[in-house]
Amino acid sequence: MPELSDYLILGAILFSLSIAGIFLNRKNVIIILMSIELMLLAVNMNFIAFSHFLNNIEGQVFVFFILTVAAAEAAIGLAILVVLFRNRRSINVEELDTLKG
Amino acid sequence: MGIEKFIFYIFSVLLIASASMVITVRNPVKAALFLVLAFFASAVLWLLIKAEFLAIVLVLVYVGAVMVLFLFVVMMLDINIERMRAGFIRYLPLGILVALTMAGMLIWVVSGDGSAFNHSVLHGPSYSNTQALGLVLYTNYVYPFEIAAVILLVAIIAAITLTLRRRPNTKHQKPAEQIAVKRHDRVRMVKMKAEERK
Amino acid sequence: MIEWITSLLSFLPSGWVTVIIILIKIVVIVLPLMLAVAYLTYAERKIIGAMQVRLGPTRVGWNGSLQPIADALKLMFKEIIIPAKASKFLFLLAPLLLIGPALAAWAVIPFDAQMVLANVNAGLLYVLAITSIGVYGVIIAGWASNSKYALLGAMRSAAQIVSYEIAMGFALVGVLMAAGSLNFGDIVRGQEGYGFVSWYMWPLLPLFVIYFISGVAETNRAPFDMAEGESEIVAGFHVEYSGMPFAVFFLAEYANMILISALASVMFLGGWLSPLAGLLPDSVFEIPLLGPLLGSGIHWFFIKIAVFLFFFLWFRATFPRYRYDQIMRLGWKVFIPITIVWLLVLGIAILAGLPPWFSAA
Amino acid sequence: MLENYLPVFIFILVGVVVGGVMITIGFMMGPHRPDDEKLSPYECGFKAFEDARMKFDVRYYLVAILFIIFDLEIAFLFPWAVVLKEIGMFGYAAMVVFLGILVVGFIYEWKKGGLEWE
Repeated sequence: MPELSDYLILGAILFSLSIAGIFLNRKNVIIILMSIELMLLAVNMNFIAFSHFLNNIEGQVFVFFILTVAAAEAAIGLAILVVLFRNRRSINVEELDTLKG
Repeated sequence: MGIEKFIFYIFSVLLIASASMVITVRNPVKAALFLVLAFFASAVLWLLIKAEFLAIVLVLVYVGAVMVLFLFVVMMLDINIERMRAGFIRYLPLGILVALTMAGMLIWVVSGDGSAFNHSVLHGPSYSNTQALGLVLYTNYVYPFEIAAVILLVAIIAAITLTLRRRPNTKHQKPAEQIAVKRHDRVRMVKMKAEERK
Repeated sequence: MIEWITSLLSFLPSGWVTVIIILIKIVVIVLPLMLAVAYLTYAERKIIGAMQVRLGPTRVGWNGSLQPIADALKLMFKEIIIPAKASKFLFLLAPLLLIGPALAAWAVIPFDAQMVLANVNAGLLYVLAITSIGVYGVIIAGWASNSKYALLGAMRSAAQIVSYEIAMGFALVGVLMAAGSLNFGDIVRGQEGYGFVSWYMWPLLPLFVIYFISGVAETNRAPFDMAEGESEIVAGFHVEYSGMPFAVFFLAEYANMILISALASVMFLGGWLSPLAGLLPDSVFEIPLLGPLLGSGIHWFFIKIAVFLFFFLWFRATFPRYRYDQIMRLGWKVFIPITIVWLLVLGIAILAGLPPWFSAA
Repeated sequence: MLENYLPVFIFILVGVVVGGVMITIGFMMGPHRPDDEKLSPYECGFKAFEDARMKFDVRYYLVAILFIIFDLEIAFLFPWAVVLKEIGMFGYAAMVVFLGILVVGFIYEWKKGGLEWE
């Protein structure tokens, strides 16, 4: 069986990759949203690993809530994106500075 | 090496590879498809440690719904890929540096002998992960559960107010009115004398 | 049988033997399924022909009975055209994403009290998850073709599939509440008792009807074949496909029809259970020949599937095509409210222990 | 539990392989005589004058977004349905509140015309 640390290391690598993703694609909102999904996936990975190895189901309850919130976040994020694209013809982060004083 | 460990490594590699593709690939459609692959790989990994319900929910909700929306968006907004890529090379060293530091620190913290923490128990064949989850979710966690409903409600309302724009002059079918129509609403019987042929 | 194969393969490591036996079982499921798909197309042409006072295929074989084989061979020798500006890999991946789930869902379906490939605890959830992957085939096919009509058809089909999946999911929750288990075997066993009276189709009647209609809509079959509409517009998301990739789409559609029918009979009509078991005295089932025929068994499962498939064909021959706004209205404004209300009603019935379905608990 | 999922996993692979084999057969058996006209995307007799990847009615996005939310709702219903007999009236009331909150959203959507297609 894989150990707890195996899962935690996997989670750590995944989390770092998604941070790198935000750095590398800092103009593309869609990829940034995807990176956030990956980040939450890494967090969930840890929760589930702890839940299993500590034999405590509550970790999985938390993952369920994280999934819910993340899905709602993605839904609203993409809704904003669609409206944004319709109004500005672009989803480049750098062009979204209308509110800047 | 046991078969479980073997499966773990295969799908971990798949997960990390597809996650790297998500953040580096040029075409956002392909990025979305790689993200789907990443979700699949993690579903298998979760299944491996008996989180049966969540593994399938991950596929159901994320692969089946969230990524469909992502695909809708990236396919239908014809995004100028080249301009979005500007700055990729410039931020590459910084990105790698941050990621490596982060990964290094996290791995340093979590690695080590994890066997001390292994309290996992073997469940019998009648054990249902879904049932165990349900018994906790709707009793001890009933308030977070209702808050989840509120979050979803907010999401519905936000999505509608953001995207929905009524177009004037559109015509709808109203079945109730159609069914309620009586003959005398539509047909007028006219009595008239036969006309003479000219 | 299985012991014999195991002894035959004893020179291999035990892990391999398990995998080979699983593979053999899968082949035993998939091959008849493929054959059933082929002859479903034949049945469709014959039955709809009869309904429209035509003959249907008559030339190839006796009464045209080899027609599906001829069709398959024809499709094999057709050129595979990949449009010039299409994304080649995704273009060929799309049909696989449709056929894969349509076949893989069979893994958890029980054919008989013992005959199930994977006795998974979360079987119902698995089926819902795996069938929701099919929509990728549609979207990717439309997008990868780089053709306007394909893309339009894909968007329409995808939105339609997604809408009806919600109603379908709610209907499945109803089954789950009644059975209290996600395992298909347990769901069927929960319907034992007084023959057909104990089947879940009675307490879940609205959900049963909605499930089946949603299934018709999910498979993009008439009268919900708006996206395809072969007599009005071009063929929807697979307009650019030809030859074998097209055949795979076709196969997936029919395999999905059989899958929906099988699921409906497992969840609402008691799968392999005989409609008479528990109603007739036990001595009837001990009569040679007739007894096993009347008693529960795999043949009842197939009969039930055949009945549902007949409904699929009957719908196609009978109903005029829905308009797109009507399809969406039916899914969102009719089915979803009904299912939500019925789930709450069902909850009360279950907590009150309504006999004969829920009294055992 | 894992033993139960092995056949499922193999079946998924077999399903995809079956499709792959069929397409490969098609490639081996069928002729290959491409020409420009044959490879052009389907149009009603005229040349395609723009890229097919166009903008779509925002309503399609709305359907997809609402689908996510209802899918989550179904995901929450699943464990509830399994344990309904154990958690009894309390669990039932919890779900009534949950569904009640979401039905408010559904009614809002209905009244706003989010379900109308024209």
